[in-house]
Amino acid sequence: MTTLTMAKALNEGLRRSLGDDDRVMVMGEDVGRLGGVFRVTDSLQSEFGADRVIDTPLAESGIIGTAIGLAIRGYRPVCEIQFDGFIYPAFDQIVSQLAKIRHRTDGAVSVPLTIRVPFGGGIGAVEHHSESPEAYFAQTAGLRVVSCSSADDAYSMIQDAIRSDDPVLFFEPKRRYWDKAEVDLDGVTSLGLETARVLREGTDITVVAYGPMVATALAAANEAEGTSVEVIDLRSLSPIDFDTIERSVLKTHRLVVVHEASVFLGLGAEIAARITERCFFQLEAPVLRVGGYATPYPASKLEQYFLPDVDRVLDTIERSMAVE
Amino acid sequence: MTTLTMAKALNEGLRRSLGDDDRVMVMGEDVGRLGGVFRVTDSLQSEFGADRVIDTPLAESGIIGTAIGLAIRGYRPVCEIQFDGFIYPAFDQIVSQLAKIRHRTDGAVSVPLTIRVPFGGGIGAVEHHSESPEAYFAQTAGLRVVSCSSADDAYSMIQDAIRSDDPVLFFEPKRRYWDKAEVDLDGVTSLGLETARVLREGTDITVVAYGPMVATALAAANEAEGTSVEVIDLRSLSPIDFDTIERSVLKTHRLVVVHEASVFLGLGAEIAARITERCFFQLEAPVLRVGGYATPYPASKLEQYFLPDVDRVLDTIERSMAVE
Amino acid sequence: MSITAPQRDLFEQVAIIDPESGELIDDEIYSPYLADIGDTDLREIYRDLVVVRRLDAEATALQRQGQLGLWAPLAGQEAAQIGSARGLRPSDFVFPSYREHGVAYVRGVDPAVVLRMWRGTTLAGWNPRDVNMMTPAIVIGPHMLFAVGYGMGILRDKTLNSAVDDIVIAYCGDGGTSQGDFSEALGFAASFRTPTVFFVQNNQYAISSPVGIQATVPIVQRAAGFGVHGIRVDGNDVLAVLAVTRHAAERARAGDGPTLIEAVTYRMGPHTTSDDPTRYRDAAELEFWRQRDPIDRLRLVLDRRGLADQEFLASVDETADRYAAEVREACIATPDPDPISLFDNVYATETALLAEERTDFADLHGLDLQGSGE
Amino acid sequence: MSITAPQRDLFEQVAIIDPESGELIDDEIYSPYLADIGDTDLREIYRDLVVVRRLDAEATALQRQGQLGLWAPLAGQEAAQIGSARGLRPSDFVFPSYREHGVAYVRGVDPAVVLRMWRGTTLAGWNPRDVNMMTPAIVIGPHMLFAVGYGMGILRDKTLNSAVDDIVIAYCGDGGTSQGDFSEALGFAASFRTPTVFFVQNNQYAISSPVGIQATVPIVQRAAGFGVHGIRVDGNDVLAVLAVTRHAAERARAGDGPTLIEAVTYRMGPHTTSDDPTRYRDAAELEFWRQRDPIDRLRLVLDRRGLADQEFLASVDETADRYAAEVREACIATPDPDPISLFDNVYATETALLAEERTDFADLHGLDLQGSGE
Ligand SMILES: Cc1ncc(C[n+]2csc(CCOP(=O)(O)OP(=O)(O)O)c2C)c(N)n1
Ligand SMILES: Cc1ncc(C[n+]2csc(CCOP(=O)(O)OP(=O)(O)O)c2C)c(N)n1
Ligand SMILES: [Mg+2]
Ligand SMILES: [Mg+2]
Repeated sequence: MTTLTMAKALNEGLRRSLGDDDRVMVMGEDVGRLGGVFRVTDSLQSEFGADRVIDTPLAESGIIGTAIGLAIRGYRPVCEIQFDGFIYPAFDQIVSQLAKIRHRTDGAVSVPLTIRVPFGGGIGAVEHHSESPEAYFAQTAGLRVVSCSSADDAYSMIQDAIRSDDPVLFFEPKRRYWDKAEVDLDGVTSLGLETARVLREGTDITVVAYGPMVATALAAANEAEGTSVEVIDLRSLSPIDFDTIERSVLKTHRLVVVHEASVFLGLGAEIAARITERCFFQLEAPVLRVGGYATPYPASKLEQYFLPDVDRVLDTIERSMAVE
Repeated sequence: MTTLTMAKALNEGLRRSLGDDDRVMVMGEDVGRLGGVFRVTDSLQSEFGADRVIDTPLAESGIIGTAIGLAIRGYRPVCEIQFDGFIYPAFDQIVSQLAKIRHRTDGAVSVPLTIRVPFGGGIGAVEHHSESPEAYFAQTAGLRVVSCSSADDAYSMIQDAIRSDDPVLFFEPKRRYWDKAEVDLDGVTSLGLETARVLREGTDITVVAYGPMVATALAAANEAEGTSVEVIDLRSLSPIDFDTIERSVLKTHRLVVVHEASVFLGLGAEIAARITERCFFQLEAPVLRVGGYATPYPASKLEQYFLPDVDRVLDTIERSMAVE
Repeated sequence: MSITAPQRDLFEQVAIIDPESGELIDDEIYSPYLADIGDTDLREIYRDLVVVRRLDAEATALQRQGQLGLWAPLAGQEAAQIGSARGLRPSDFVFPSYREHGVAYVRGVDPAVVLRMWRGTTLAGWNPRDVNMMTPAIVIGPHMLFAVGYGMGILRDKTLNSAVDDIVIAYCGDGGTSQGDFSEALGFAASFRTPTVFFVQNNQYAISSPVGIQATVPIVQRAAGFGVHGIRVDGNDVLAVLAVTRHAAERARAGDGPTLIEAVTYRMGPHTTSDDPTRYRDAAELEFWRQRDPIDRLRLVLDRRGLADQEFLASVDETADRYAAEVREACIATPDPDPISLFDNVYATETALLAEERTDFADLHGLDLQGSGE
Repeated sequence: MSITAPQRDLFEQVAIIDPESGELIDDEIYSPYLADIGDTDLREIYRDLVVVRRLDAEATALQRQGQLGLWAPLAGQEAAQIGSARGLRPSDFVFPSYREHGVAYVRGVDPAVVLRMWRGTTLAGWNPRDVNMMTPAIVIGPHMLFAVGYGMGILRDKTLNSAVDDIVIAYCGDGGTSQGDFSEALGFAASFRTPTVFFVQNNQYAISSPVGIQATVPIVQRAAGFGVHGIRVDGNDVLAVLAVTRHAAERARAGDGPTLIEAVTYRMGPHTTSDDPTRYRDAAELEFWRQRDPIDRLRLVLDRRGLADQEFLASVDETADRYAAEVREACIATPDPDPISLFDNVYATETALLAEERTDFADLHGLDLQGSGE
């Protein structure tokens, strides 16, 4: 076991994938010599060469479009989108092409492409550097969407994503890049990409979170006095592991979903709708959601007010517990 | 009153808007001489001139981007995206720019731009011509998203959209383009853009639909034997008029939401989540959703299986009524 | 090795067949690429042109009779398609747009299979791996970039095995050149020097929009702006198209990078069977282009060489008729897809959500799930 | 009226100041655009260059001290920005990228207001209507198209009032030219012949990527590909930049359509204060460009003409220091925004959903809603 930051764990995961399978390629803006603006691809170019770790022109549609072509030729590209807010120029490539090519060709053409996206707020950035666009992709059939919440999980998840024969949107919680954990670099077991993980057992209420909000949910659970909170790390945003959530809710009878993305039409909506359908007579309170407001992501001096924090999670837990 | 198809009603609405306000401009691929592939802009170019009804190059980002520039200069452009599946190249312009410019500039710059999108399936088309991308836009703060369901409403809604100082995504149910209704071309009263409309009163269950599914919901309501179905035309997909739905549910205690878009993370999810939160103790059954499956839109010989129809709506009404 | 031709005046189109005499023009650069084209080849090319036009007409008829939902006729563009497709090797890869029925024919796609997408029994049609040709691209733009990425893959393959010399070609129309993706493709191709040929059929229209809306200078000029080699060719001269494609392919194989070919041609029919071209173009224009018919052009060559005897022409007609009849029969006999196939191939491994929906669907429709699925 | 200059060799950069002697080169086409530039103007231009460099350094210092979240230094690009901005009229409209602090300065934006976005107290900064300059574009690409649409609006205004002769300019970097939107903008501008100037500051890098990744031929060559007029200029020669911008603006005003200007310059500092340029470029390169410093270049002219006396230089320093001090003070004093302003200006009329969230928010934070909001 080694203590690593999440950024470094991802770097090691990429290194391992590049080493294990020479069809793997890394591409994006500034991923080579610079090692990426967050250094997640640090030194990969010098190790694996400029024809496997490629600095691309500044064009996101071009990055994803050429990566699809590489995949059709038999490669397994891993693309970096520099920041969440810069994925939209590639939206057509992702939702109309990447997501649909397997289905369109009746399974004849796979596009095993991983798109890494540092996402979310809390780092005091200028506009377009703090967004949570995951729901756009989670609602798109044909894509897998995942988010890691800790260094150890990040290390295996990125390798699983690259091994997947499906396209994977891999959302990295940028404000947790520098959080450390023990990582087993030789670890071979992994939870896979589709399974949610119960991180903390509890009996009174379930809190589901993913990515950057997992740490927040755990902190809130620890502070919730007199309430036993079960915390689930969703991990996979599409598909969603409803079975794990349902099992928990059948025990706790209450559910809160937390994400940075706006509540309106965020993942919490789907979780609330489906869990309510499954557990209608077992729920003692409506599923409550904590998330961003229905506004654009604000200027950084306001982000503390926009983002869910321990207080808002606690407040929502209380509101749920208060329903009789 | 005149009997018009929805396509013609929209054409008359555009004509009226162009006539009323010379800042209004119409632009898009083939909207001029051809009058649009659905003839919604028929003869507008010959009436208002090629500098107000503009055939653009084949580039959706270019269309929306230049329209934003026109709006900043003081115009009120109405853009046509030829088919639902071709809006994605403009996604960045729409979600990162159009939606956010007012907020970004603290209200100093308005972008009163209407984007018309013929959407939805049921016309036997090839791929990318039958999609329902409304949830991508409804979840984006700063945009208004509406859909008309009949010729008469279409006529006033398109004018309201063009008059709005906010950007409006205007989804036209293309398979209803040829459905006729009585339209009052001199009508001045309108319901506005934010209000849902109760189209049919009922006491046992509420069915919410919008765009192409309104006719389906009404047909199902008429066929539902022994069940009194209230049908609401949502009209505005963002914001959603939850008050009207809540009022209805407090009466019927049951709710079904119908849309062509995939159920997973579709508008039904948000409606289910929020109405359940508001009416938790009044609902006698979980909110049920009828919609497309979690697959890409299929080949046309399969679309009848993908699209909700009267039978599926009836089946869902029955399932809801069966919950005790 | 470097194969370059001086950039010609951009308004000048490469031509091989003299449209008056049917003689072959001696072009210093491009004629050598036709050195191996003998009488038999000329006849086979002619046969291809006639057959694909006949198949195209048959497809239009099938659409009119309700057997297809839609059809995008290629009439007028036969030379551009047959000429370019014949300039490739089977191991090269093709990214078509939606109108490249002629290219598909040369690649060996069964014409009846081409119709399936237009009939609506499948989203695509054929297995791209079988013919090294992707299924049609309906959204205009993205696939131009696929061809660059595919070319990057070829280059990487070449670093592992120097014998690899595949190339890749992508097709789009004059309208398609306005999309940002088209320009990004030129830029990426230049930066990575990929073995990519961009083949633009400038058929003068994007639905109703004349090419002047897309470009105020010849489209081929776009190439030089990105440092890509550009060639403008008479798209109705099948031999010229064949020669320039071979030239571009040879450059690509040699490591000299991408080429943009603008083939100047004309769409004789409607944009699709849903279109009414009389709303935006007139009879005189149509007549102008009818005089430049690509089949007549090659026929001049055959006539001049005495290759177009009755026997040959009858055999061509016979082939065309036979194919058309076969296609008609196969099209009408195409079975509707199995409803439950809706759920197939969305993911490599089916998700729980899809499995649940598949089961619900089977219940609703009273289907037996045994034996279905992936 | 038609104002055209013959297209020059594309590798040749328009230059006015002889970098050895400080003499002004007599350029047949461009010198006339400087006919009105007298000694006072030269001194004022020099003052601008020094002031914006000083302000830039102050902003970097403020960032290092935690007063700004981030800063994108313009050092090295002063001539490109001051020269181009001075080539415009107040009624012309500007679409900047995120590094155009020098342009903002010339437009009359209070430098302390420029810092607010970087401090994070606002998403943008100033009211674009006050200065006819949009706030910074963070996403690279889209705003190039705004400038074309804005130009379409000018053309339509002109049909209503022939006296209208505004033009519009859009700025981006060398990296920005790779985006599809950049190319679409050139295409739309050519098709609609809009009065748009595209001003590309080729500062050799997009973060760590040297310009060779974006373009294998001079960026200015992109213009001709789309039928747009192109000019390459020494971006460190403020007089040359001023002249070519005036020329492009005059063409646009006269109805001769769009121009792409490539100003060849160099980013002397990091991409932003978060960047570490030592990872991707070396001291020799930096030294090469230091020899081409844009301020030194103009100083040669002043020296030669005896305009750079001690008194003048002291007054310039005094202006720069005073501005810097003012900016520092104003920056540190910038109040944090009112938390509830989060909900302002999302829509022209607030929606029920936002009103509800606003109320919940006020409850949660114990705020009084009276007097807040729209
Ligand atoms: C992104 C996108 N926008 C719009 C369309 C609708 N559309 C289909 S074909 C066409 C015209 C294409 O013209 P061109 O590229 O010249 O090809 P051609 O049809 O002439 O072969 C348009 C606008 C589309 N398929 N994709
Ligand atoms: C669409 C988009 N992708 C990525 C980025 C991240 N980014 C910010 S600046 C930059 C480099 C820009 O280089 P260039 O256009 O040359 O301008 P310069 O910074 O050199 O002035 C990148 C990649 C962005 N802002 N927008
Ligand atoms: Mg065309
Ligand atoms: Mg740069």
